Amino acid sequence: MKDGVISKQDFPQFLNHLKKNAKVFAPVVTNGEAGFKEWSEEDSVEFSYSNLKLSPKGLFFPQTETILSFDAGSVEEVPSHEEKMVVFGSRPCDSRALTFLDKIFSEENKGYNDPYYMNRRENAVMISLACSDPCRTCFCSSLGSGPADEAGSDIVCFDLGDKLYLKAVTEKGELTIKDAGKVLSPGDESVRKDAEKQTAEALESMNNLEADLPSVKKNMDDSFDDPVWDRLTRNCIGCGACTYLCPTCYCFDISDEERMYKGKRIRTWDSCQYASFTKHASGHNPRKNKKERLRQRFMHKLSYTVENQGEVFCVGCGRCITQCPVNIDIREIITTFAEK
Amino acid sequence: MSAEAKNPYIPYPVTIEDITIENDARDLKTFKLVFEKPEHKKAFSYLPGQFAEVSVLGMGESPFGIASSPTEEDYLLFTVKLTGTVTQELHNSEPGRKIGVRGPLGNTFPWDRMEGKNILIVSGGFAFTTLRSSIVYMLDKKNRDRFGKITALYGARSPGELMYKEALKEWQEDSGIDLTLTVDREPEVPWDGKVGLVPNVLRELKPSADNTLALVCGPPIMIRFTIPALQELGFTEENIILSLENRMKCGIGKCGRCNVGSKYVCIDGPVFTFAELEELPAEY
Amino acid sequence: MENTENWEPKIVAFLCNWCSYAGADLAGVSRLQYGPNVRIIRVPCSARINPQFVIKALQNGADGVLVSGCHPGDCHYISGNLVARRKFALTKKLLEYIGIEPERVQFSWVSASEGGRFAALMNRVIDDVKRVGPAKKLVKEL
Amino acid sequence: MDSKAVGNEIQKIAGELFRDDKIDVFIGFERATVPLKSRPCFIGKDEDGRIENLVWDSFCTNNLAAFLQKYFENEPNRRKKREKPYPRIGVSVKGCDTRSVVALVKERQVIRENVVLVGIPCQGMIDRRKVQEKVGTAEIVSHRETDDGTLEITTTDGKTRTFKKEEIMQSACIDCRYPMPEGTDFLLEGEAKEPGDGGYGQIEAFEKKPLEERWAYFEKEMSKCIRCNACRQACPTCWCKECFADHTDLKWIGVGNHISDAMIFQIIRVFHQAGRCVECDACYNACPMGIDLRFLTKKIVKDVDELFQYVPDFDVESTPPLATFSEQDKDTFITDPEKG
Repeated sequence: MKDGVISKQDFPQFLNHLKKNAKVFAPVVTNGEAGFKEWSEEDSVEFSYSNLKLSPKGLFFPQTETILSFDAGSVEEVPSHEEKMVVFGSRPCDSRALTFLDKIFSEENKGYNDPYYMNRRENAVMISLACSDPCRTCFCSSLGSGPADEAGSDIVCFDLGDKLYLKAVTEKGELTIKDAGKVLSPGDESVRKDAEKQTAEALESMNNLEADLPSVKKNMDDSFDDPVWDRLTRNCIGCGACTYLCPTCYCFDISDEERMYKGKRIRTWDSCQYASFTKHASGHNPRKNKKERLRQRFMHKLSYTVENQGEVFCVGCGRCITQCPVNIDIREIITTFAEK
Repeated sequence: MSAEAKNPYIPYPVTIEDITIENDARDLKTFKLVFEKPEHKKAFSYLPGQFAEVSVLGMGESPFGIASSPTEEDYLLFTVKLTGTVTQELHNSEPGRKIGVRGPLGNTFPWDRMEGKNILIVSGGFAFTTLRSSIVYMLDKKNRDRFGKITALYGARSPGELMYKEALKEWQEDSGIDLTLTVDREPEVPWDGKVGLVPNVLRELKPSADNTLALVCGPPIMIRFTIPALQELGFTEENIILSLENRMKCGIGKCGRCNVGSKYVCIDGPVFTFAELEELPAEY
Repeated sequence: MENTENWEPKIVAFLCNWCSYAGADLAGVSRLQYGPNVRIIRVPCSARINPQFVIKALQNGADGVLVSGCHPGDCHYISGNLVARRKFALTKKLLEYIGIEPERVQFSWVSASEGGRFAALMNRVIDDVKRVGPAKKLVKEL
Repeated sequence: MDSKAVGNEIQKIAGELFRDDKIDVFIGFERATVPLKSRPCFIGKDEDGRIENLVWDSFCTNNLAAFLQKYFENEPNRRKKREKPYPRIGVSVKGCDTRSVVALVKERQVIRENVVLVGIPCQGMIDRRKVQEKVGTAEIVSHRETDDGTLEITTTDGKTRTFKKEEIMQSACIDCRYPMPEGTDFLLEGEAKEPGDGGYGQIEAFEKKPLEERWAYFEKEMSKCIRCNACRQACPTCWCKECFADHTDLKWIGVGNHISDAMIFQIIRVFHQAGRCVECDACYNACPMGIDLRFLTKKIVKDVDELFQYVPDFDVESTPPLATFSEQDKDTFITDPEKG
């Protein structure tokens, strides 16, 4: 079974079914804000968001996680994360972002496998919720993606008003739909058409940056010392909001927390926007000013990762645009270098 | 160890067997570490130029160039300058303390390219660590024939600041290497080495660039003035080999902070040719 | 550890070198009784106390924190404790405002000759903290 | 003067300042790329073409004083280390920005002679979050302000709605006691909004709540924190060269998002604002997670006023409250074992 349909009313049955074998995460409103939360029957799944404030990145790469613990000099490894997990309601852009993180954390990145992230990924099923109503700050379609992009998803779900259409896009997704055969009715031509139509309309409504990404990269590489960077970075206040909200930012710190010889080594999100990120113990700092740090952020996404991972590390979710306290807009950065 | 992939974040347990104070200022100490388990010792197979994360539980990890040579099979050496919390804790340690080592990490000096070549080593201050490793490695009986003439110039502020004093003495008597020592100013103690800054002494020594690779490690200011001197002597950009340092955490190309342009010092480096560095922004 | 009969609070006391620490010393020399729950940290002057010290102590699991210096007017450094008093007043109010029990963080003045006052103060603080139970807020379990 | 006229006036003054060689850079506001926002705008000496970007409207919320301090690096201790003279900066300021500049001047973080303050009688700024709350989940795509004090917004569904400015004004502005800048080098004509009463009634009401309820609220708010430091970076008077949270040699707090670390960071940050905070809500506006930081900053301002009769106003001469003391300061909070 490659696809299935379920009414919104019966949808909790589907989640309940999934819950038998896995932890189910879905967007739920807590404290007035929708965000991923472990779903239980009392929770009603939120469908009315365009983009969640925080992407599901943190489910695989938590902001703080223990990588080992120690007691009086002896090290104990953290048991590997083998728990099954289903994530429902990730936007396609956020799911696609995970495929980028995979390239960083998997063995294909110079032979080092990051067991914490990779184990969680391998044990998870991603059910993305295709976008019917993209935001004005969304620009996934300018980055070779779109409102129902399948990258990173196992199943893509379409919200068709009173019902949901689930379409498997990987073997894992197929198995999941097959396994839930009892609560799903099979998809038919009409829902498939509706889903296609919805996606086409959503795509139509999006603004396109019309930027040729390879030339953006080239122009950026050629303009490393260009004074344009002074102009583009002047109003940055140097917070890390953009990096922490970004679904593709993955930089981290490792530090020890200890009390009386007992403690743990933790990995935490870190931001290239902080001076301490690159400051040597000697006090020397290769990226001393915000200009260099912001340039690093954009060049990392639009040039370095293209070279190293073959991808522009931006999925066009627009979070950094809407949440930046001074409206530094990555779209402007892209178009600036597209035109150069 | 199991057959499955190793968790690259878990350090190997090691014991500090010996601690040597290297300089008069007493802020440089060399730690001799031995693995607790033979399989870890075996797994830790390295070549000069590489580094490792030295881990002090509760304080954290710091990357240091490996100062021992693979030919010194029973132990690892790290020379540590007192600067931050981890190094403070190490300096306060006594032999017998158990710590951790994660590695080996990074690339090596270009040993394939160095085969059959003359080798010039230029170093200043406490950046001499991986070059000590290289010299010991090349002078080993098994390896000496693989290289041509080996010339080394090593400088420090004063005689008391030169590291590895025992080894220096041995090398001065070794016909396999031509070692010159220099100090910045005329010292108050008896001194039969040179007096002068490394780049100046280098110009005076005029080592031949013919069929020669230059390995250069030192403080940024020394590097800045040594490179023109080498170029005057005829060394090409490809034949000048440098080792970079940047702030690191993971050491395995994931945490994202040690990059210089698109290159990560921990994975693509720390060893780069000057030609490679010329292509990169100066973010180091 | 729950609030059982056996539970004894951990109190961190920051005492200025010239008055309160000497007062504690006198209490000891005079064999005045006060609870064994106190870990004393000697500081040169109460003005050395950064509110961060107090909060850090709470994070690390102290059930109560006492800060004590010379009486106003008696500071060894003339006005250190007067500058400190402003910081303390704000700290006290802010911590109480966010919901930290006022019993947990206390400030006092004890002179070098007041051994009795020091012992009484300690017993008072220990009793206060015992009443509110083990600290949970701001505590970071490792 | 309507906002367009204010904008023109700012452009005129900035132009003249450049022409007369009085300044090297001007900091004002320009249109942002998203609705309900204007963003800080920097104009350098050779960028006179960009002067016409300068605007004034009800979205100029950032406190521009936050950008000044970094121009005066090495002040006051290592002034001689500088090779070139400090730049001269023109900046458009509201009441709150002006008071922050005064606080910075007092602490020798800004050299008053090097800044040209263009004061603007403040009519109060609009809180985009209040607007969004009224609109619900629909995305706002554009806004238009009229001179009679209404805001018209259009949402994705094509509907337009209008609001009276009073309904959607920032709480900081409603409460503001100092909307009219004083001591500025230029002061634009026009009326400022009626001064507010400070809004400390809210704080008094909170103080009266039961202890556990206060803690629960603090805990709920801080649980949202992602440690992005936007609050600190947006604040004009968070000027420490190295924040206590960034110390590595003496680790005050952990770097992760453990709630205890987030709480302590915020307590200390707010404490450091004693005598400095002008209640501009820059921190609250910058927070991507929408944490109510107002209830903390207003508390510290209220306590400083009550205990030490100090308000960070326009007076450059008064001594900051924690840099001084009075023998009359109250001892009421002191534990006296001899009393009950």
